[in-house]
Amino acid sequence: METLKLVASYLLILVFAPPVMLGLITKTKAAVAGRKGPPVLQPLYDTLKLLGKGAVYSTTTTWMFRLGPVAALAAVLAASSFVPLAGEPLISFNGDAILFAYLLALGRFVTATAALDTGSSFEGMGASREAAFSSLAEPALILAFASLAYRSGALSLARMFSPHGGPQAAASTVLALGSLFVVLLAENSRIPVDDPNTHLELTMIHEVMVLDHGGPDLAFILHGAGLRLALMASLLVRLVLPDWPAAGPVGSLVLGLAATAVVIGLVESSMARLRLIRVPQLLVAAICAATFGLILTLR
Amino acid sequence: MILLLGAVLALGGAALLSSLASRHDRWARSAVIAGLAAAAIAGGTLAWRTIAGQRVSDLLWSWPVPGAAFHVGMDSLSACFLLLVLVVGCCAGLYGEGYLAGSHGHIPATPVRFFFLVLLGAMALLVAARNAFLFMIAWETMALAAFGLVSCEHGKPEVRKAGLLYLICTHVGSLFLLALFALLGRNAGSLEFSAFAAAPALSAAERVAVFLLALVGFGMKAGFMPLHIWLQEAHPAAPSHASAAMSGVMIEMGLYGLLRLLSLLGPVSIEAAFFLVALGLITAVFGITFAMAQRDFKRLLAYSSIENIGIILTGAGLGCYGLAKHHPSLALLGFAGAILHTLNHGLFKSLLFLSAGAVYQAVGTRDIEACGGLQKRLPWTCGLTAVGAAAICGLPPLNGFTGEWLIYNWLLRPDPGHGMLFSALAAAALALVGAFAVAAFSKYYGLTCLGQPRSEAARDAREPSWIMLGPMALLAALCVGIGLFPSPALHVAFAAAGDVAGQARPAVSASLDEWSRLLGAIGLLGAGVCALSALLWLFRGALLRRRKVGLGPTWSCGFTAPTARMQYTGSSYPMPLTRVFAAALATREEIRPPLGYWPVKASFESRTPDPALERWLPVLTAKFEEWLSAPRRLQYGRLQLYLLYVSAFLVITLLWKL
Amino acid sequence: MIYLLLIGVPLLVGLLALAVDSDEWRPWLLPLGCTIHASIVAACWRMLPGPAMNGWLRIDELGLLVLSLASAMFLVCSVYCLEYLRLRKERSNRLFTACLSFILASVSLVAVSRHMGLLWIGMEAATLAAAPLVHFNHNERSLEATWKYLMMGSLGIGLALLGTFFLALAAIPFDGRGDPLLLDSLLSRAGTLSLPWLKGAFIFLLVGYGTKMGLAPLHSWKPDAYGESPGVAGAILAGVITACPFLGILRAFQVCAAAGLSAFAQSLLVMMGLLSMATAAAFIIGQRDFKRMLAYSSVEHMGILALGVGLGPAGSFAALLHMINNGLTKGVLFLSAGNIHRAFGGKTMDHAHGALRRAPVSAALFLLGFVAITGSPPFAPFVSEFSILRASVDGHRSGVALGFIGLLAVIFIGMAATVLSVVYGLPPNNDSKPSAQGDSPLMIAAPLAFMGAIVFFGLWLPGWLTTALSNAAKMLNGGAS
Amino acid sequence: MEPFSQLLLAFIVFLSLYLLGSSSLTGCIKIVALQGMCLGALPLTVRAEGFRLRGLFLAAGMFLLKGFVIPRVLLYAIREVKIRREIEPMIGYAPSLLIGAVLIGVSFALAERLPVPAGLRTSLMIPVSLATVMMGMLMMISRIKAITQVIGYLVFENGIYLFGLAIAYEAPWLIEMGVLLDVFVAVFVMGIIINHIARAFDSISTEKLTRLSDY
Repeated sequence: METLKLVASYLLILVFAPPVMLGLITKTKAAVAGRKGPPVLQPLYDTLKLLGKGAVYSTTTTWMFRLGPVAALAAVLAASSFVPLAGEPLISFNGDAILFAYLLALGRFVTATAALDTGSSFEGMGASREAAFSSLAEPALILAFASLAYRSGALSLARMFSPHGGPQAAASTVLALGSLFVVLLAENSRIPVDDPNTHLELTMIHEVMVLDHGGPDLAFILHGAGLRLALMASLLVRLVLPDWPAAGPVGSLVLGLAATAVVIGLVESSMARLRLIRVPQLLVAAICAATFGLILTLR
Repeated sequence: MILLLGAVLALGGAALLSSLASRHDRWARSAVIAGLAAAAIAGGTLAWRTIAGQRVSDLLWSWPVPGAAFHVGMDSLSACFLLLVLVVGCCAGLYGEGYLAGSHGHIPATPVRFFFLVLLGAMALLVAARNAFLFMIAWETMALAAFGLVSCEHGKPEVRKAGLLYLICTHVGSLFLLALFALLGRNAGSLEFSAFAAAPALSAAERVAVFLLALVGFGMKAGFMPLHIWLQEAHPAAPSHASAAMSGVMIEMGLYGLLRLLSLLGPVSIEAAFFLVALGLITAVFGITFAMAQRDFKRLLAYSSIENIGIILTGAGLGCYGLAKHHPSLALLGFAGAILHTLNHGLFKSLLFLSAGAVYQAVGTRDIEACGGLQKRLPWTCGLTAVGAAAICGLPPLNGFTGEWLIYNWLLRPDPGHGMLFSALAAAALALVGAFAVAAFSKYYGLTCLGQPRSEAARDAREPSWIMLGPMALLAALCVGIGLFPSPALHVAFAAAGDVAGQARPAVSASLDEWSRLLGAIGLLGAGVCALSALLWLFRGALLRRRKVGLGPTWSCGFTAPTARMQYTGSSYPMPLTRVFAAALATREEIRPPLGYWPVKASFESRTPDPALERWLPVLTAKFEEWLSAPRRLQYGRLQLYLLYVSAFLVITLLWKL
Repeated sequence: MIYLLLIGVPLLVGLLALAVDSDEWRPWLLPLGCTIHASIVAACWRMLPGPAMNGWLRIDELGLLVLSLASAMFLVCSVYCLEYLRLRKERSNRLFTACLSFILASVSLVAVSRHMGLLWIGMEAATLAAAPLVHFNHNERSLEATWKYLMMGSLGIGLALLGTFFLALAAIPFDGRGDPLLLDSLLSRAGTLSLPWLKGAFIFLLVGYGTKMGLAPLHSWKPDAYGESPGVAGAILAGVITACPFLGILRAFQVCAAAGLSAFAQSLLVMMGLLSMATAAAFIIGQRDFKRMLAYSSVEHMGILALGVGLGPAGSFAALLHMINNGLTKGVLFLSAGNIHRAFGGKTMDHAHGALRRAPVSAALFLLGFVAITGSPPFAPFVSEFSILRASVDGHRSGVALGFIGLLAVIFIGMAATVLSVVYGLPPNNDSKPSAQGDSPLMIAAPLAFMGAIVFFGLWLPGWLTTALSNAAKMLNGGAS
Repeated sequence: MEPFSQLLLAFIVFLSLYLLGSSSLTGCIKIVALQGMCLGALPLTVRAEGFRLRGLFLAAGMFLLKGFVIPRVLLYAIREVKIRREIEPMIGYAPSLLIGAVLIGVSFALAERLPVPAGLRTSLMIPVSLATVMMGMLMMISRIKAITQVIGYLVFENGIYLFGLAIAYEAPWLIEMGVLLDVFVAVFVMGIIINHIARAFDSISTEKLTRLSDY
């Protein structure tokens, strides 16, 4: 029964958290700008609509193009099983954090190659940038993981991302949190690294890779991207917010996710996208912050 | 041990037979295949038995050469590398037959067959050698055979240059090894490995000397930065199946040497272990950064070999740290990670070289910019390339992940103690390497196989024969297989690591069980990802069944006439990263920008030369040559001067010594 | 009797060669004489003959090694000569053939003599007899080479004579038993020898015979003489004629060691050995002429021999082995280099490249010979060079070991650049047809035979050879003779 | 006899010095001949025991060979190639003389370190022979003409011979004959070569013989 409940809440979060979070971000931005904005569930409607549509494939493309969205989504779904979405994860073992990072990398790899499969310079550009920026985000992620792993004494996400250490560990937590937040923004193509709302800008990263995908493929991609955001956000949430007894583990997570979405929306409303050549600097700063946090942890 | 002799003799005999039958291609081919099969069966049986825990007694024949004895033995470490030699060697050898046939006489078949088999035989003997003299003979035979392979197309100047460079490097490395064994021999009073192990402890200075000599001697072969200079030149020069054997197995022999030495001499100091880890990471970051910037895809693969060697060295260094700290489980984990990655690298790198060879033969160039769109023409080759590329990036459902995961686990183990910051930074460096590998190999695979053909040759490319595809498919299957069911490979790696760390079987199997369980779970998850993908694929198929599925040109937000020339290129793809590392890469660019209102011609060309070879080495050698050429004027041609030398030498010696 | 045969047979053959009038049949005398000589040497291996001529002639293991090397190399080279001289019809081979025989005779004399004066006479005879070989091509370059060879050789031989006199003076006052220059008497009363004179004698003999042997800085005639003489003469010069003065130095060393001067002699030998290697390294780097390169390689290996002897008993064993290995390998190299030279009509990298296509077998042999001489297993020089390295490491001479390794590496780089450029690539004018001038059967059979020998010795040192070598090494370092 | 032998030795050194400063080819040959004759006379004087029949033979043979035969060969050679004067040597005459003087000093210094062998009447023998050897070498080094180098070699050989006399009693005649024979053959062969050089290069100057070099 417990297991059933776990799986059910998992499934619910997997299906609803991504679109809701994206919707909340848009809503926050609209609110800050003084507009009404689309409904919070709009991304879900989009996804459902896309699933029902047909598709157009370029004659240049091969099976790789078709494999991309599918495998990317599968990888993120698999990665989600280590994240304690429902109070505890589906699977947890020492070293699953690494697997988590590499599953996300798998998603990137297939998306990038699928983009290259179109033979368009536009999509090639996106793939190139994605590969570059995520390369710099990766060390920051691992460093943050390291500091959490040392602190918690385990290399599994479930145990790393739980509040502990007390006030004296606050500084290192904040630093890890900060660097992870930058990684989150970079990996999920949010402002200030990328602007998900613009299309046809020469500065885009993620959006431009998926230009040629349509129909169910695009739905998979959008959901996968949203899920990635949700997973990383939920890790952050687990790190700072203790379980709120009144809401239960799932409830507190959902609340936390909503809060994160609002924060992201606020960030996006308050700053402009960086120039592309500044992005590596931001990521290197995240690496430095993570290192510093690590030093504090080890002290 | 007779089985090992049988394998070596089968390979050697096949080498001889194939060159004797050089006039009759079919006979030569049968000789090669028969030799490979016999060696695989004999050696495989032996390796399997050894790993399974059976004791195989050594073979010791006296040998009437000073210091020498024909002493071969087999332990798990040897067996593990023997297995690698045989698997990769047989696949590459089989593929080679197709490759030679497909080269239409551009590659001289007889020497390639001969040297290839000799290379395999020498490596099989090398891993079993238990006497320094025998070891050196096998080592040098291996090196020379590889030299023969590298320079078989010696009509081309760049091949000659690569051959010369390789020969020099390998010989210098061998000289260091000779000094190493001489030093060990002095201490032990014999050149037997067992005597090295039983010898009294070395003095501190001797230990440093041994460490440095071994590092340079074996590192030259393995390609530790900056001793790698020959690697990226020699691999493109050799025929592809030879590159596969060289990159997949031969350079690993350098690591075998280091591991064997560790197993004999025991732990190194903590500082040395740190140094090894640091060197490994530097090598890895260096290798992959340069791999990313290459245009020649075989050079790219060669640089990626440097990267992987770096990862393996990192693992070995971590093992050393464990040994030095008397922490057996850590030692075991580090070495097992290194060895597992060695095995994996052997498989996916040879797969990639073989598929690169097929592409090269189909397109006729190694330039990434001239490929593209091959997946439609060479579906099998490119599909297998995709597997290899994903595996080499260390992506989960494939084998590349397993070894790296062990190393990550070592580095991020929650074990407070000093050096943790170093460990974490090492893990971050490893992550950087992994991410760069994704960039490099999405470039390699994406730009050669996907998109539109960039040249006529790429448009007309043909799939190679089954004899080439078969071995590639086998290697790919092994990559996937190890990724999904890592336990057997992990078993091999732990058994070998136990030999290196000097631990008994029970202790090893306790560790093994723990990691095997975890990696088994990862394998299952990998299978889960595959199953999930398949489900989603079916789901999409079901969704689209009732809908209109159109075909058309690439849309790309409305590009009306996309041409092949507009695609992203091998230079532009990694540019966001190469720009970040511009100072280190020193890519040479030649830009002719479009000028005027009606620009006619514009061009952009970039080349990333190896810094050690083309920037640092010349500085050293120029000084050295200047210094060396000074005495050359002494041979001025005048007899009187010569007589003066004799007289002056005589008088000086008399005044000095009498 | 056996000594008479050893010296007399080649002498007789030489005289016969002078007498025979047919250029076509004369060369056949060589293999004939050499075969007889070789069989006599083989008989010596079976049982060492006793002393003769009041102990002036006696062959010991040391001499036997030199003699066997000479005999074997002559036997193989004489076969090569058959074909070679047939190709050089434009020139009378009378002097060439006769002088080859005379060299064998004088080398045999050197090897069997127990008297330092007699040894010196043999050496002088060998020097003179080799001059026509160097001059065989009869052009300006060979003339210059011969002139330099003769002047340097004469100077060296003169100094060696002076050294011999010093040796005799070291033995004064003499009690009248036998002859003061008789090795056995020198050794038996080594304790009473006058040390300053003995030191002087060693220096003079080292410089004198060292000039003949080609140790730096006394080597300067070598590149010219080896470069300009025919390949087969180069093989004889580098393989055999260098072994004789080496034997002379070894005899002097033997006396020094017996008299307790081994440290003095060893220091000189080590110094000269390393100096020779360093010189060779400087000249091999960037050498464009492959025959001159071989000459410098010979300088290097003479240095290795000296170094080995300077490193004590283990080193001496290795040095003696290396003497044989070097001789045989130089046989491969010079003979195949001669073939390549002929196939291209030039001996620099500018003329000769792509030899693997023009003269495949010779080029392959040249390449293998290069690999062998630079000390790669499984060839014989590896065994000896490794043993010398071990001797230096065992003796805690880390400086020497480092120098040895470093110089070997530099020399390898230099040689590799030249050899690979000659062997590989495309022939001039893209004319890839194999040339008949290069690979003719007998002319590749000879270097092949040498190759076989060095592979054999690289993998298998027969017991009799090891015994002889270790006896000789023991003898050198003060053991009983 | 001792003062007489001392005198002869001093004269021999003087002749060597004279050679170093001489520029006339025929003059040089004559001086070498004279030096050879002095050497021939020397065996009759050095030994305390007086001379024996063997010494007489040796002296006569030496006298003939070094005093007459070899100079004849050389004279014949220069007549064939029509050369009279030495061209400017590598080292000038005055510096050669100075170096010669230094070399004499060096030889005496070296001889100091060597004990005088028993049975030798005069201690001058060793330094003088060393000095002659060195001056012969100096001449070979400093001169350019092939023929003068041969003359230098003869001086060198004379020095060695002088040395040989010191042990003439102990070493049997075989050695001495060997020495003579070798000098003879060496000069003979060199004469042939000189002829070849003259034919090939139109001059016997070794200036042209510098093509084989590595620089």
